[in-house]
Amino acid sequence: SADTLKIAFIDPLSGPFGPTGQDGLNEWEYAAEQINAKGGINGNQVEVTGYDNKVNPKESLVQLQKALDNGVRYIAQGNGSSVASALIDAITKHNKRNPGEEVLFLNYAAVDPSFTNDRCNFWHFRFDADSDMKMEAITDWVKGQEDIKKVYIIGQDYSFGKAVAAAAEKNLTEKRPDIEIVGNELHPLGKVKDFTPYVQKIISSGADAMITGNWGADMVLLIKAAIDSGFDGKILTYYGGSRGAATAMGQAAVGQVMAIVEHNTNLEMSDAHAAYVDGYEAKYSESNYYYQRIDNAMHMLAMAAEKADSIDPVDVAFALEGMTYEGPTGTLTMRADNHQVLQPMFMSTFSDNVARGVDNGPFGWVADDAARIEAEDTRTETTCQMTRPSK
Amino acid sequence: METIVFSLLNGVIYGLLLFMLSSGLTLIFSMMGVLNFAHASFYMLGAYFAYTISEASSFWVALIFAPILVGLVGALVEKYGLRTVHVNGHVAELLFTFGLAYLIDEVVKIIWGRNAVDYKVPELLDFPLFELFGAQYPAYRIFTLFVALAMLAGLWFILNRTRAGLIIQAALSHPHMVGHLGHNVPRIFMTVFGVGCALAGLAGVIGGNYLVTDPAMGVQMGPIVFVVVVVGGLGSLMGAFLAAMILGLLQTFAVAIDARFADIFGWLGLDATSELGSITIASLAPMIPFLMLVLVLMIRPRGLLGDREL
Amino acid sequence: MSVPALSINNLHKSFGPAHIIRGVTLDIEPGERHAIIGPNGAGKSTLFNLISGGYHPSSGSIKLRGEEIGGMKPFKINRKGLSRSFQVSNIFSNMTVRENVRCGVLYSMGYGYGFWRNVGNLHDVQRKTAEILESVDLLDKAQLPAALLPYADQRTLEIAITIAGGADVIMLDEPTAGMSHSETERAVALIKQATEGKTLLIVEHDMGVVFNMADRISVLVYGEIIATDKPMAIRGNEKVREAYLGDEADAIEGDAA
Amino acid sequence: MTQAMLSVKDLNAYYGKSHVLRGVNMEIMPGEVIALLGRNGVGRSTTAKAIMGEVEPKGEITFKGQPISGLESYQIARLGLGYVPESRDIFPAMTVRQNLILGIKDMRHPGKHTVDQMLDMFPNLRARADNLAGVLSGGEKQMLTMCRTLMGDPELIIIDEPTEGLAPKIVHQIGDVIAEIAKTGVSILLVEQKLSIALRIADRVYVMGHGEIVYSGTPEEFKTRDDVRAEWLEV
Amino acid sequence: MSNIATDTMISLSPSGSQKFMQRTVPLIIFAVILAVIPVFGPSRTMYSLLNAMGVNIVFAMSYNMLLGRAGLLSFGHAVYFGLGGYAAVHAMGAIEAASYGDGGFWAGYPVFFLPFIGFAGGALAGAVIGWPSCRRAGTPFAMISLGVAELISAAGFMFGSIFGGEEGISGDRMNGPEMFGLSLGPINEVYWFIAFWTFIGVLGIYAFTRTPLGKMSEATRDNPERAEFVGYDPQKVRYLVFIFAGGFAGLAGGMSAVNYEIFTPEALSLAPSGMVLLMAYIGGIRYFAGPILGAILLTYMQSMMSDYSEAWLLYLGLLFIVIVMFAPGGLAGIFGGLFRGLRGDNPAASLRQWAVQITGIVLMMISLVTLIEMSVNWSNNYGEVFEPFGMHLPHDGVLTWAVIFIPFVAGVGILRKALKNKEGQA
Ligand SMILES: Nc1ncnc2c1ncn2[C@@H]1O[C@H](COP(=O)(O)OP(=O)(O)OP(=O)(O)O)[C@@H](O)[C@H]1O
Ligand SMILES: Nc1ncnc2c1ncn2[C@@H]1O[C@H](COP(=O)(O)OP(=O)(O)OP(=O)(O)O)[C@@H](O)[C@H]1O
Ligand SMILES: [Mg+2]
Ligand SMILES: [Mg+2]
Repeated sequence: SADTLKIAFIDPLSGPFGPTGQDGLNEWEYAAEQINAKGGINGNQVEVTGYDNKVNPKESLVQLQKALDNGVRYIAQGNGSSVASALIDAITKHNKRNPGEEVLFLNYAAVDPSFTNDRCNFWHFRFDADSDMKMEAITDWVKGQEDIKKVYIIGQDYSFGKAVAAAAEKNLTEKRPDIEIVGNELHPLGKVKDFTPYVQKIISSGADAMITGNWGADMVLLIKAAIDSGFDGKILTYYGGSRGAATAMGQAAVGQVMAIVEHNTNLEMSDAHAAYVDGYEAKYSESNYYYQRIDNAMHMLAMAAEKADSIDPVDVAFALEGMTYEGPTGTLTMRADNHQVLQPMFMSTFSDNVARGVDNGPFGWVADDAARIEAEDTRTETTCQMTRPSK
Repeated sequence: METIVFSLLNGVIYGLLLFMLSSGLTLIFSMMGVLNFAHASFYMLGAYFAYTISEASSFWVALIFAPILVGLVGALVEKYGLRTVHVNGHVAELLFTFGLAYLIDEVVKIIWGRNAVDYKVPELLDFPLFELFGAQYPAYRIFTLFVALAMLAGLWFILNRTRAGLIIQAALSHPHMVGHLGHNVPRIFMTVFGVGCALAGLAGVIGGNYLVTDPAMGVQMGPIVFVVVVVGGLGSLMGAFLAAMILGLLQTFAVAIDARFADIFGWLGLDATSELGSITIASLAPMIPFLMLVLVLMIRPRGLLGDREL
Repeated sequence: MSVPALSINNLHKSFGPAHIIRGVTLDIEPGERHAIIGPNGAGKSTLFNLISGGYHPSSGSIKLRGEEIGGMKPFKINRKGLSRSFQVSNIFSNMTVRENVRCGVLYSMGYGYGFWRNVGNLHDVQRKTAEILESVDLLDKAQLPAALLPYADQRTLEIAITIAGGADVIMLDEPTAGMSHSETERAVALIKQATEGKTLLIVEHDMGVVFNMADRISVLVYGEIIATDKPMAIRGNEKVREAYLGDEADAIEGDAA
Repeated sequence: MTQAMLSVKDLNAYYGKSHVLRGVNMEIMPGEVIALLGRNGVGRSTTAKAIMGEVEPKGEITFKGQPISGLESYQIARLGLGYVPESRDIFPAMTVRQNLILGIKDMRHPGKHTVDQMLDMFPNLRARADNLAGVLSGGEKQMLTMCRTLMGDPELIIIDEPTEGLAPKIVHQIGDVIAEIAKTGVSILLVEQKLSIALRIADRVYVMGHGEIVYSGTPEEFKTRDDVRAEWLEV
Repeated sequence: MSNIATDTMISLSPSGSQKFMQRTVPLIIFAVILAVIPVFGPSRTMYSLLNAMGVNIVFAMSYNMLLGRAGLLSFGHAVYFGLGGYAAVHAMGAIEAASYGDGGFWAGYPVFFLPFIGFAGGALAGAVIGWPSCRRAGTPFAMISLGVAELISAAGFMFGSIFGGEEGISGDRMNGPEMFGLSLGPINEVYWFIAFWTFIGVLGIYAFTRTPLGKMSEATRDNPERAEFVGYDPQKVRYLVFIFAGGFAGLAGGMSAVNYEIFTPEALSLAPSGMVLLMAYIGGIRYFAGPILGAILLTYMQSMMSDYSEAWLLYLGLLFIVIVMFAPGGLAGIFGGLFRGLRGDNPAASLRQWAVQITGIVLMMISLVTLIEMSVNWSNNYGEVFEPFGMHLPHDGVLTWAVIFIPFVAGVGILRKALKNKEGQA
């Protein structure tokens, strides 16, 4: 009998992070709409509902209860590892305390590596690369760049910033021992107004590339200050492609700023996929197609449900383990050992010569073949020791 | 040597930027005693107005009209809002502006959208003015410097060459009496608040393209402007200026210091690998203003050059 | 000889260059009612502030029952049994009359900063409050918010708070200022009764009150005491007439008599 | 007949529900000094406040022939009406000099008095000219308030209880000063309790009782009216 | 003499029955409400909202010990909430470790009593930070609190070993000895825990207002100078009150730690400090029950209103401004006025007046909500249109602007007239 597969999207929908969350919700809804048009998941219609958590862990738990009351069995979330962590804990406890009402957590953007390592959990699946894997990808790309000799690492002073710095240091010394790390700097989160002094330090250090995990204003202000002061090396970012950044960075950043992503809209695309992307951008004119992982997640969910012939989260979770999916950018694998997806990554470059722009402006992101990092190359060792429920 | 020159130059420029941001608040706070929490929101309005105007005509038109528009908004806010709560005292006024900040932020999102807008530095000023030890100095940054100095001069005139300050201060203790002496108190209040907001708007015109114009810019700048005004001292323009410079310099110099706590307090047995020991001075630089704020209020509550306590 | 209740010795106070109190020496005996008069700006209120801890003396000593109190914080001095009223009413205007008086009572009864007792159960405090209110004739207004009291009653409340702590040295700064004749008379009677057996130091411009109430009078002019004596003698003192009472002296004294 | 400087007709005023002024009528001619006498609480201060617009007046008040009820207080002041309130209201956080400067209505057209003249008039104030007014003694504050009002060049000054809290000798001095001011052609409405000065300097007296004027006449006449004194004044 | 005094003492303080009616009965009613709620079988959502409300009630009331009672405006009260909460969550970890490990003190400590630890943590933080902050009241105090909040919340992200980094510290409440037969697993059991502590918190804060220190904190708020001349050191009064306020905030933090089983550094930051200020003020800082109302309303708005409108922050800002401007007594003041009107000499008239005013307000709200929702939909560019009650209201529709303007004009007119009538009566 046909049922509804309900996905609760728990992310910020108001406040400073509202726009980012709204983009995510749009893409989930669009993905659901597209799959429903094709008959849904295993014959069931998919329904995505947004729950505004204001990126607050406690508020997320209240929203989780709301979702549970509404009969939701799938949770999607991505903004903020603090929220993801709280949700993972809460969902684990819920599943333990309420057998038969298990809930599955589809993580589409929270990148703390611990979720798929020592804190790994059967109920959590991640469709984004974690921050260590992204660094793996960035440094793979750096490995091929002979002219990069000195690298400066700068980041926000909190767990993520520190993790990025540590991974960068470790990977660079392994892959390019000749590269000198000329600076490793942390600054408080969201407190710096003018990055010029930092940039002076970077320029004085003679760095020819800079790696940063910064996001939001910390990233944009850093990049603007760097370019204004004439820094001409590459700026390798995690979140350069995020909403609004292109407008804020402007022409000067072209060719200099790079971002590690699983997709950009100027990659070569199949007709079907191009239609999918165009359809999205036509429908949500204020928003850009960004999260390929959401489309991936929806498809993998559908495949798993069909394989298990059930939409019960426990069955779906077992089916997802080790599954492969031929996605628009190549083959994706959901690792069984830690529930982390492996997918091709791209070191995209900011460009003003693009077919599909972002932020309704002339800029966009491009990646050539050399910028492609194969899925297998992003694999990292895991310390995960998964405990699985009995089937 | 290189570091010192850099830090001096950057410190001065950052200090001037801070001064520019807080000058309007200095005016409002020292004259009316209102700690305007929405100050940074008016700064944001200035940037957005400037963006819209410069889209339609040019940056130079925006430079004149955006602050005026912000000033008008400020005057309206005073007339229809602040005035009503004035009788309930400073806390009520402060809370009013606290709520106003929420309001302006949300309205800006509705009108201009939730992304950053493309508010650019005018082409005339978009070139590196000079180069120093390999780093460029954009002309716009130097332009900023001059605008800040002009604001200082203008404010000095308002504060010292007009009696408005005296009249308002008097009205804070005995509003009726000031009326009986023949002064139109409500109009002066409205004007001062308007001018203060206009100054915030001007800072927005300049800061919006130097930094970024997006709906979060107000929240971002929020607390730092209070620090400048309070550390500088109530009623003292020079104090605010001095405080802005000191904060600017301290912060930039601190960024240049890579020493870790362990290097400094090693003799206390602090280990460089420990959490506390591995913190660098540089990483604390942005927190210096708040440390200053707390220390100054504890040790010298009237601020650096203030003529009276808060 | 008994220790003076209050003993001031060569007291000086300057504000920057302004030398306001220029060597005041004065002994007040226990149980004495002592008035201080003098021209406006002579430093009477300043002297009060010095004694009660509002200001730090520049030099000199102030002894309360032989113990030095110059420069102590007001609350410390208050706890030693010296209490003052203000020239401008200074009450807790958001509280009721009863609560105002209770604030004056609490510390003296040993409840200090207590946070483990319910004030409602402090029967001794309630009794004392009621006594004070009764003695100043404000019992029937006990539940009114202090801010709504008529002016004269506010002045009375000011006095009530001052005496509530049971201090035995009471200082009143122009307690009858702004009162009408009949109100003044009532206030004088009340002060006399409420400070029975206590040491009283009072500043007044109403010569009627001063001459009626004081055992001794000191005349303060430009920060110096030019005379301290019995009322009759002060009245006849030429210097005092010249510096303070002026030509109108006779008329005013006549009024008061 | 010359036009009255200030004319008050059937003035009523309320505090909430209590009816304080019940039809006050008075007139002040140019150059006249009028004393308004009465017991405590009969509404003399309220009359002053009603004229100055601090209490909402019901009735007709004209100043130099122009109706002023309902105007803002600063407009009334600019017409040339000065007010020294009972509460003095000096500005405590400013120096004596700044207080005086605030008395000037328009810096571009300062009046005939200068700060220096004022300080000459009261040597006590000169000594404190650059001190904060908040620390002045009670008497000094009183002097300052009067000078501040004079700085605005008023044509009529309403002075409410100027001798309150003053040393007997100064009381006399203040009387002289008021007389002095009157000689420069300024009209004065003096609200006073102390008969001695009032009768010394006034051209006419009004006696007020229960919110209305119950007697008016010259000081000489008044001195003979023991019945009025007995009924309406406490003395 | 003593005779008279004893007689009058009775006449002065309220009689026993008055005390009972005014003080005990409201508390009993409060307790009964707390106890009866589960009878209605609340959903999970309802339970988690109720739990959040309980935490916020205690938090807002502790805040009001400062703002309302002692006149101290703080922008950093969440610091004490957070530090108390962290103390509790660390203790929760210790309980877990001890019950799987070698026992010891923590093995015997029930999770149910963790709010005590929170109280101790908050009070300790208050004692340390309050010492420099409380030397001054007014604006300096407010600014110091702002500075301290910035510093501590930055430290919260920097010191991972204490604050657990961005992801905070989580715990499991189902360890250690059970109390009152509550395993604290399911949310309805947690409800009893929260209800218990909410009641204790409210009772404790109420009791505090009745102590000599509580009374003197009000006296110091109104007139610090005079307080000094009746034997009190205003700094010490403020300092002690500050410690208690910190303690009760910590208690709320402890409740929150058990309720959510996680504590993150954002709990120390400016945002929750601002939120608690809004709660207390909107509820009414001059009324004991004010913050309770504020906490209930704002918790509800925060978690539920976002389901209906993404502009809920705008509504919150508007509500706050309206309260600051027109009803400084807050919700409690409004309800109090309504109640007094009904008990006054002319309940019918005041009822009528209220009806008129409410009509005016509702009309203005219709107009404002339409304007805001229409604008939000239009500005999103997703082609969505505000469609209340089947009406189609695009930004360029005539009907839209009619729905905005007509009620607005009518509302303003009605309110003006109501205001005039009120003045006329006075
Ligand atoms: N803090 C201060 N700084 C400077 N001068 C001060 C200060 N306090 C008081 N004075 C000056 O000291 C003198 C004495 O003032 P004080 O108030 O003691 O007078 P007083 O004798 O009480 O007069 P009055 O009878 O008018 O109340 C005044 O001239 C006053 O201006
Ligand atoms: N703000 C007020 N609210 C309510 N009643 C007031 C107010 N001010 C004065 N009153 C009352 O109005 C009446 C007249 O007051 P007013 O001040 O005019 O008296 P007065 O004749 O000047 O006496 P005084 O000698 O006390 O100055 C008095 O009964 C007084 O109690
Ligand atoms: Mg005095
Ligand atoms: Mg009067």
